[in-house]
Amino acid sequence: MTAAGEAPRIGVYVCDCGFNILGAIDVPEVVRYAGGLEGVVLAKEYKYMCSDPGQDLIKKDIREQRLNRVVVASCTPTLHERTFRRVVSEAGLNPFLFNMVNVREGVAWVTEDKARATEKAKALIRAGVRRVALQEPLEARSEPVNPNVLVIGGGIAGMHAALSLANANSGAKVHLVEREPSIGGNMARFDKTFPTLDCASCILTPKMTEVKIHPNIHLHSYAEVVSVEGYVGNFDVTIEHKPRYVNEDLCIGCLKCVEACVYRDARFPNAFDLGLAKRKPIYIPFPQAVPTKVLIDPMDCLYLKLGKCKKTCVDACEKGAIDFAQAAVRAQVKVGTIIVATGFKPFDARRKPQYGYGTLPNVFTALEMERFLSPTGPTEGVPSLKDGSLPRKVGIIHCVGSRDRNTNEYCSKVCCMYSLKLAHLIRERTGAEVYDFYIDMRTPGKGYEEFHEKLLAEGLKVIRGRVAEVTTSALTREEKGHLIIRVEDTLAGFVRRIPVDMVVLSVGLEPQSDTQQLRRMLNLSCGREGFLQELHPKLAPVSTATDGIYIAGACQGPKDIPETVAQAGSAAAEALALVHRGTVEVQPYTAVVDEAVCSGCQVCVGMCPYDAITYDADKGVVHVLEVKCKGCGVCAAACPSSAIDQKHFRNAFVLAEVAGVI
Amino acid sequence: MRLVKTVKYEADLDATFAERVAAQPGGERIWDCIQCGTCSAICPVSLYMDLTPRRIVGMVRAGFRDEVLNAVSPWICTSCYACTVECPEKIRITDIMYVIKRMAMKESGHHRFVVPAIEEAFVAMVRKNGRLTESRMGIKVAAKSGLRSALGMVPIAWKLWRKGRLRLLRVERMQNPESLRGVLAAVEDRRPAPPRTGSRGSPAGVKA
Amino acid sequence: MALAVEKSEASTASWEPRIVAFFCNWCTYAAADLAGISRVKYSPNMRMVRVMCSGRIDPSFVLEAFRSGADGVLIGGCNPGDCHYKEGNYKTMRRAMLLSQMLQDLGIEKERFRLEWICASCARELQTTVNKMADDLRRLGPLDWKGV
Amino acid sequence: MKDYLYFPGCSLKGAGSPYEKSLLAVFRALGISLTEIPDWNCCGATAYLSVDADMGTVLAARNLALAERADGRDIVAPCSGCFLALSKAKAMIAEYPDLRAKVDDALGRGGLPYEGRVAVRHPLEVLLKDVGPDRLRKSVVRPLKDFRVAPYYGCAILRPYETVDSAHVPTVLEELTRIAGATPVDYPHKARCCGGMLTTGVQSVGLRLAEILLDAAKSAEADAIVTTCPLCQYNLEVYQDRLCRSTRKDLRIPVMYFTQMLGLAMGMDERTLAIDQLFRVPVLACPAGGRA
Amino acid sequence: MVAKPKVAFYWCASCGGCEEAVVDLAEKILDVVAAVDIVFWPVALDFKKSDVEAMPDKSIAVSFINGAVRMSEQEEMARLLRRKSGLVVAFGSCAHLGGIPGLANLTDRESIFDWYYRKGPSVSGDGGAAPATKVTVPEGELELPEFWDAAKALDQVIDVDYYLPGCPPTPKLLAEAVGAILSGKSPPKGTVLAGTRALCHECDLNATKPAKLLISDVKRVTEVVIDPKTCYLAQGVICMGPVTRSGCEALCIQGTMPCTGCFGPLDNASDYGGKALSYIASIVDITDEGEARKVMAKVADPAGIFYRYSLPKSKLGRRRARRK
Repeated sequence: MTAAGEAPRIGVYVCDCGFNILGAIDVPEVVRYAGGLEGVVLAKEYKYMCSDPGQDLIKKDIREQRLNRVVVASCTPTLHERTFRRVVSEAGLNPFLFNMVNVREGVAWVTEDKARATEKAKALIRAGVRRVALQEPLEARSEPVNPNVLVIGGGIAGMHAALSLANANSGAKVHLVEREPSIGGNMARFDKTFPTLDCASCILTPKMTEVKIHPNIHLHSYAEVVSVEGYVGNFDVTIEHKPRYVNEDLCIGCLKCVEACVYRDARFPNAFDLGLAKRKPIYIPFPQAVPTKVLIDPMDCLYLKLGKCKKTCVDACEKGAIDFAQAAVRAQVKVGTIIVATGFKPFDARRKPQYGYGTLPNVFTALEMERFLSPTGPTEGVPSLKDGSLPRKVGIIHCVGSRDRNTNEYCSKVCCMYSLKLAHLIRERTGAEVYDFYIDMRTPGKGYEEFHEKLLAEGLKVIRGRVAEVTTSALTREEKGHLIIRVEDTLAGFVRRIPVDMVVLSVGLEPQSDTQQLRRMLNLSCGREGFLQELHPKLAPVSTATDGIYIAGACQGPKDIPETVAQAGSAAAEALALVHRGTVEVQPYTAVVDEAVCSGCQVCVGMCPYDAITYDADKGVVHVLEVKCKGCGVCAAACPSSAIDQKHFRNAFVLAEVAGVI
Repeated sequence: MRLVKTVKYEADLDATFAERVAAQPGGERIWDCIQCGTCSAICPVSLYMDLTPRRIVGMVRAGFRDEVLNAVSPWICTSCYACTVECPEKIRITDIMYVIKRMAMKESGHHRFVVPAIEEAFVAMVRKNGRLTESRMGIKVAAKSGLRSALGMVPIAWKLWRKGRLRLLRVERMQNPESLRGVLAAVEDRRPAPPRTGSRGSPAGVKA
Repeated sequence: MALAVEKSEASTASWEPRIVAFFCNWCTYAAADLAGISRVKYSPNMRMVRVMCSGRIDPSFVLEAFRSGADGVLIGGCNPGDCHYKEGNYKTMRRAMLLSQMLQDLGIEKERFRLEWICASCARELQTTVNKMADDLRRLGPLDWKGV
Repeated sequence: MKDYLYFPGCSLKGAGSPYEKSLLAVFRALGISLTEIPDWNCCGATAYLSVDADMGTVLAARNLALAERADGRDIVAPCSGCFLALSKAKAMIAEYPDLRAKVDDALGRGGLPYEGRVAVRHPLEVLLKDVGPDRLRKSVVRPLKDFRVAPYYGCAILRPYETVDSAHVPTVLEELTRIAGATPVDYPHKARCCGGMLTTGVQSVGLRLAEILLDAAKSAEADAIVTTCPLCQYNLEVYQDRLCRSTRKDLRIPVMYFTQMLGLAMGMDERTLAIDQLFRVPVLACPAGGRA
Repeated sequence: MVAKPKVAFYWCASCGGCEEAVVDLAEKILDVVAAVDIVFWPVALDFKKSDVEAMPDKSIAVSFINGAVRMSEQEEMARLLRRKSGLVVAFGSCAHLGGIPGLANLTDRESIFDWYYRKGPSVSGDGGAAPATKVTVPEGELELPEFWDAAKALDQVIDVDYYLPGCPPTPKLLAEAVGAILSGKSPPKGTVLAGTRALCHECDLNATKPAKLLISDVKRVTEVVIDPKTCYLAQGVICMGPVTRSGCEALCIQGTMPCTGCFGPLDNASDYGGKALSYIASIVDITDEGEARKVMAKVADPAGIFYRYSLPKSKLGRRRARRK
């Protein structure tokens, strides 16, 4: 007998999933077997259970065969549980009288031997049937969704997502948090973008200003998210604004203060230029910075460091914006959804000492080269050697820190294309002869291969071979005084030593170094490479395991700009969908107390991380506050007298399943 | 000029070769090779090789048994392990070179080379005494590497002897080499005697 | 009852260990999905039971599994610090420590009961864990619990 | 002070004898006792791996097993070749069960169980990790002032295992040099193969590699090359005259062992350190230094 | 005169404490004796097995059987009394759950014999003489009851109507039980004649628990001076109160001894030890693995502590039989 009272009439549906399941499991045999299980009135096989005909099949049977329980054996519940719950409820059955058995990801795709796969499938279905027989009707709770959205990261991904959200005028306010003093991210460092070679800042700067002025966007620059509590629909976010020592509301970015600084000349490495250019203690990161507000680096500023300085900057500022007393301030915002767009970190070339970065002169990373090539960069667009002269031969080494089990196994995807771009620009600006050393030239993408061919036509020297080392030890006269690149020209089948003046290391893309903290704060998971993990590589590429949190751009994996922007758009759409619906369904897997048995020992009270359990001293029993309960079931496991149980995961259900799988 | 047909028909190749190499300790990862050439480029002696290490791995995978087993490259490998350390796929190329050397000794009739002969002399001496006596080894090498270079060694040997670093009369030996021979015999017993085609009667002493 | 029949059915031919696995919905179960998506094959001896959090697992579940014929029990939870419900996995960790000791006192080898932290992207780790456990159990042989 | 088992290997009984003499002298002075493994046998070297890998591994394993039976203390293996052969055998046996089976079977015959308990250590490691820089510094009584040293690592102690130091940016020899009061010079290829493996068989190639190295060390204006491996020492030292003739370059430079360098700094005399057994005796700027 | 209902008491593998409990009824025992007529009580009255066999089936109203079932003789008597009685009450922890003798299930017959008749320090001579079911002596062959491999609770050998928990059951519960049964107002079969909630519910110290019952260390009674005024758990002392059936009115706790669990599990709880283990491990609030391991290790002999009275009735029942 079931909880609902009447004897169970269970329908079992086994999905072929085309050939996915059918190929690995003897489905007809499984169906035959399922048909004979206790309480099962019918068992059927179908090509695609998730298809409309498949769904109708279930509905029809529920109505005509008076099924009161349904089991679907197909893919993983994370994929289609929602679908089938909707199906059964459309047929008038409580959605929680349905149980999904995972025979695709759980069996078909992970088992070599068909016979054993079939046996395993039987066991899982047996368990599923026993479980469903006990399951009881439940009502899913729904909770309101706060329309505001938090976007973490002000690079191209974050900006695009923020703008798409803001332009929807859905009443949603977007909180865009950027930890650097200016938004723009890495793209702001680029001179040109491949394959069209259009100027990065020309397409980026307007976007940056739009973000700044948009009424629906609240920009938190030079700020970091320090904590996120709550769950889909209502997150409580704490943002910490780092002190600029300049009042953002007053500063108009006239830069008089910068000129006035007691330091006559700039002498401190500018982070935006990767330390290649210098700045004063009071500065803006770069001319087009947004917000166009100056800031003071407390480590460099005489007054903030030593407490004594003429403070010429203060006098120079008519607005009186400079405020040495400024301290970090924390702001609380409430949002319903979050978009993570924290981008990537370039691979640290020092980890490949054989390429001499940091030890040999004139060995640079690609990002440094981007700055050299930028008109606003340290060399105003013309890369030069340490001694100021122009390079005559430049070698660009691909796959530095990529496709390498000693560093990162994966392909960083964008390096081939940006290397070609750099090659083009270096030739254009310096007239140097450029060599590209590659393992495989990977240029998939609209107009990419054409770009590759354009470069070949321009006379770029491409050598298929991974460089073993860059050395200064000359074996011939012409090698003396040069950087010698040691490589096998794998197409010619000979080892070659190629002397160059300058080496550019096409470093790969890595997860931001603080991805792990971020992941913990937001309850996300990371792939083995350390990038944030999407819910499903194909069907949910911007969703995460945590409802209401979406990812966009290079924080999910190496990506070029077009892809990043596309992803940012879709993340924004996902968030808007939730905002538009206005409510979220919360699984009713909450804890329940049998007050007749509870002894009020209060063990459970200490278990609950959400303080959802309270002790009622007069009755001497505990109560569960459903709204607070997130349904982990820890209390049920701990309850010494088994007075607490978890809805949909009752002890009896789990034990039935256990007995079933064995 | 005479043209030779360079095509390789499947029949010319040994389909099982790659598997056999991969089955040896250190050979497993040949399948991971991306033919990047790092091994060749870092190799201190690849400049003298007939087949670069990369090509060797590629040819092993493709089943070019004869070409690989007759290549000089494995014999000039100095076991410096640079390739193994640098390989982005963590392929143990040095170990693969050893695998090839062993196969070459057993399977390819003709060593065109002195090194294998030296190796075998070494092994023989250790089998006998359990240790190596450099002076004796030197003499054997000289014998195998031809008169010219043998003569070249004389002044060096003389100087070593004067410096007390070459003791012609003393033979390094374990107290009881039998204990070792027993152990080595055990290894022999454990396997079916392999066909040692050629390697015994191989004409050694040809210079590179 | 029905169970008996099914069991004998399952245990035809050569003996294969039965592993009951309790997986946390957020990490190890996700890892299993990933294994599926990336076609990472592992021993079919392991059968998953999904729970929302490894902290839901009552040690009695494990005892019940052994009593009713499991040769091994595997618990998969989130890495320390990664629990979807803040601290559920720590409770699991402590319960497992005590339970493992108690099981050994009751003559059940520690290889038969394992707690592993397997994150959502650890398909490979899942594979090795499951295969290793299956091998260990084959070595140990059936538990064939007799009771009193 | 920690005591160790000692695996001299064949070279240290031959042309490498200065290495053994200086090593033992220095260790004695530092109060470290080295007990030679009873009736050790050849480590198998590289030759065995080319002829018969199983036997090579068993040869090495026998020494490890003997060490376990002796008392399981760490083995000090000064010869780079032996150091690698022993380390490699240990690693391979651990990695490959069937190799392990072969070893167990073979050694089992001699009633010699192998467990893989003992650690294989290189004296450099022992000096810098176990004894420690501080104690070494204290032991230095005659800093080798103005003595410019080209540290040469060779291959085996860095590759493939990197247990002694990083394969790409090794620093231990430099550290030891500084401790001895001398100045390490920087030059390329300090961890690149010296060709020693080849000078016996393919002399042309072997000598070319030696030449490149000597050239690099000379142009770095080093007074001596300090090495850790008998084969490297031999290869870099004994062919110098011949190379000078063939290349018409001055490639003459003393090639000594790190133990000799340290010994000098510790105030030991050249006989004890067998420096007089080198082809070229390093000229020390400091008093009581060597003769040309 | 009307025949008084017949009552029997029997003693299987136990310490005799339960018999004491009957005596502890003090003057109340007179009422009992007045109300019933004790037809079988080996510890007090001289009856023989044959007398019981002679009785007609079901002629005994209630048999109170205490002790675990360890030997063939005990099973024989239990079956006999079952046949002769209308109701059988498993009297005390041992009959209810296996009790202390049930801890023998942490080992097996072989090991026990081996120690006590061969290896044990008190064994003199060549040892080797282990109990046998048949012994031949000059006078002829003697038969001894067989010692089983495992101890069992009463309901693992015969059908039991009621359980009277406790080590021993309190006189109060006994009196109530007898009263209830004789008055005919008998509860449903299988009822455990004690509380329905855990002990905390009737423990005065429950009020002294902190807001969150979390501890950083577990202590043994011998390690601390227990403050009798605050919940022992809150003091880090392992107390089985939360997991144990109430009914004893927290006697031990009043005697500043933590509850050891003689009343056994609650009706819903599937396994006493599992539950006890779970809640203790849960409230130890340590997240560092190393630290946690240390503290958990202080729970020496978990099986012994958590199954002190209930091993035979636990899910696993006994230590795994050694495979031959």
